[in-house]
Amino acid sequence: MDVQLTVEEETMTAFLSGEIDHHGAGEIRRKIDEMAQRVRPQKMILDFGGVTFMDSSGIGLVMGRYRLLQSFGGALCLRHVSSPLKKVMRLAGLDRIAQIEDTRPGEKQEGKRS
Amino acid sequence: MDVQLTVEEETMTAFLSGEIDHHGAGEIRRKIDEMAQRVRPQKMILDFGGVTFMDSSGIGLVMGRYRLLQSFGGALCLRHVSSPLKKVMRLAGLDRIAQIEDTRPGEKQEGKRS
Amino acid sequence: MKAINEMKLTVPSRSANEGFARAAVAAFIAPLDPTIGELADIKTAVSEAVTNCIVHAYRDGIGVIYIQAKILEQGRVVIRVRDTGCGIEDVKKAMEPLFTTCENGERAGLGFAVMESFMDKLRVSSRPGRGTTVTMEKTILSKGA
Amino acid sequence: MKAINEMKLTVPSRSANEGFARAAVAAFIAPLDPTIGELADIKTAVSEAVTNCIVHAYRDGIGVIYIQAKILEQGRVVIRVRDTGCGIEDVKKAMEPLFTTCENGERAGLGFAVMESFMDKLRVSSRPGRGTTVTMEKTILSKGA
Ligand SMILES: Nc1ncnc2c1ncn2[C@@H]1O[C@H](COP(=O)(O)OP(=O)(O)O)[C@@H](O)[C@H]1O
Ligand SMILES: Nc1ncnc2c1ncn2[C@@H]1O[C@H](COP(=O)(O)OP(=O)(O)O)[C@@H](O)[C@H]1O
Repeated sequence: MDVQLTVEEETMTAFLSGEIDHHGAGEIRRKIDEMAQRVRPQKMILDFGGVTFMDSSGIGLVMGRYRLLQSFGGALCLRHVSSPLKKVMRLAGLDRIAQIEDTRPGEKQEGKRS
Repeated sequence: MDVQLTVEEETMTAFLSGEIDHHGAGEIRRKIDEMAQRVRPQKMILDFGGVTFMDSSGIGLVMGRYRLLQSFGGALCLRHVSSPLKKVMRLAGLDRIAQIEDTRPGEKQEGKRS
Repeated sequence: MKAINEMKLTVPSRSANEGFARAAVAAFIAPLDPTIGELADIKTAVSEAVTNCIVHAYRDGIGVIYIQAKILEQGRVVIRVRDTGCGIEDVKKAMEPLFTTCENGERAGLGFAVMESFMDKLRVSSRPGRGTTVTMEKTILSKGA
Repeated sequence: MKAINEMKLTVPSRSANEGFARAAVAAFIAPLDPTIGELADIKTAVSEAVTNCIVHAYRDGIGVIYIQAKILEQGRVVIRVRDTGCGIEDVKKAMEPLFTTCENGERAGLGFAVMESFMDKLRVSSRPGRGTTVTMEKTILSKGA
């Protein structure tokens, strides 16, 4: 797994790729936080477009970034979340703390779970 | 692994796909031989374009078909053989009993081993 | 019930083996031709169970993780992940969603919740100081059905 | 030499496990980032060794195949495939290219030749009636090098 970071005005985007598990999550966290603490973005987008697998370590990753952003008043947005990833995220109620923006190209937009 | 068979005039073509190993080779052999014994083609093309793996069971497959074709005077031709497959075939000297026609699209044509 | 196929896999509790374990289980059940969703469910559940061995059971060192998978009739898959690590004092409590003994705030306490909701059955047995065994079951629905 | 990582895998000698065994070994060595050629070499060698257990060692029934893989320093991969089947009377002769005891003409007698030429090292030890152990080694060259 890997992460590419960009910052544009007040928005920081982390393009995640590969398999997100406990093995790789620590490194990703460090990279994101190091940058986020420097730029203190108003908005952080976690882009899951290149992510092929995610377990609950990914939930820890999202929750931790959510808390960090809250600490300086930023908002978290999750983008390009495939169906299997969405299933993991919903279990944790991540759809309640962060905006899940859209689906991967070619995938049907699903309604929110009632 | 799977095989699709076509016959056009004197030529029979077997489009092989998937992984060729001992597990799947028996079924492929039966399918090819059943057809070959009926049509007795002048030429048989084994097309490896869809083959992602092959071990020495594939050599047995080629040698057996070579002997069958010999028995009624036909020629054997191997097509779309990727580099890793060619490595296995060369070990067995298959390039001496059958014509290896061309490589997969996008792959460099290799010279014959001297 | 007689297994159609089975495998036993042992690996040391290094985090690199999280990915290996789920890839191996995925390769093992491939002949059942699972859907992408079924495959993701099983890989995720295996990843949770194996990660727990690494993060919790053997938190102070490297131990051995025993993984067993069986394919039974009608697409039933049974997966067992066993460790001989620290064990769990109160299994019922450990299985509650959001419960975690991890203090750095990066574990969500949802490992068991994922296993429970992504698999058809989950059974956890543990003895403090002796280790933990997680047994999970899921039926891969035949695509023809 | 201390292993950086290792795995032990046991499967029954069903032919469906030829594909599983090589996929598992491939997943295990994936962190070494092998080239397509290196990966194909190792998968092919594993496939030969496992097929021999199925076709020869346990020709009259189903037995257990023991596969062990280790990653050592500097990309060295050691793979051992062991059976407790019929064993080989004359290992030297068995290893000669084109030698086969298979009578239906569909085995090429090249299993050992493939293992020998696709891997850096091959060692075969066998006791008639007790079983056979094949140990193979190959170094995955670092792409940076
Ligand atoms: N194999 C295990 N060995 C010891 N303790 C475990 C094991 N698996 C789980 N636990 C305990 O159960 C708790 C809950 O586990 P889980 O639901 O997977 O959440 P998490 O891994 O995020 O903490 C863990 O925090 C740990 O205390
Ligand atoms: N694991 C084994 N147990 C018993 N006999 C074996 C084993 N592996 C190989 N052999 C013997 O060695 C011979 C040569 O093996 P090999 O080179 O792999 O060719 P093939 O499998 O095509 O016969 C086999 O025909 C068999 O007699």
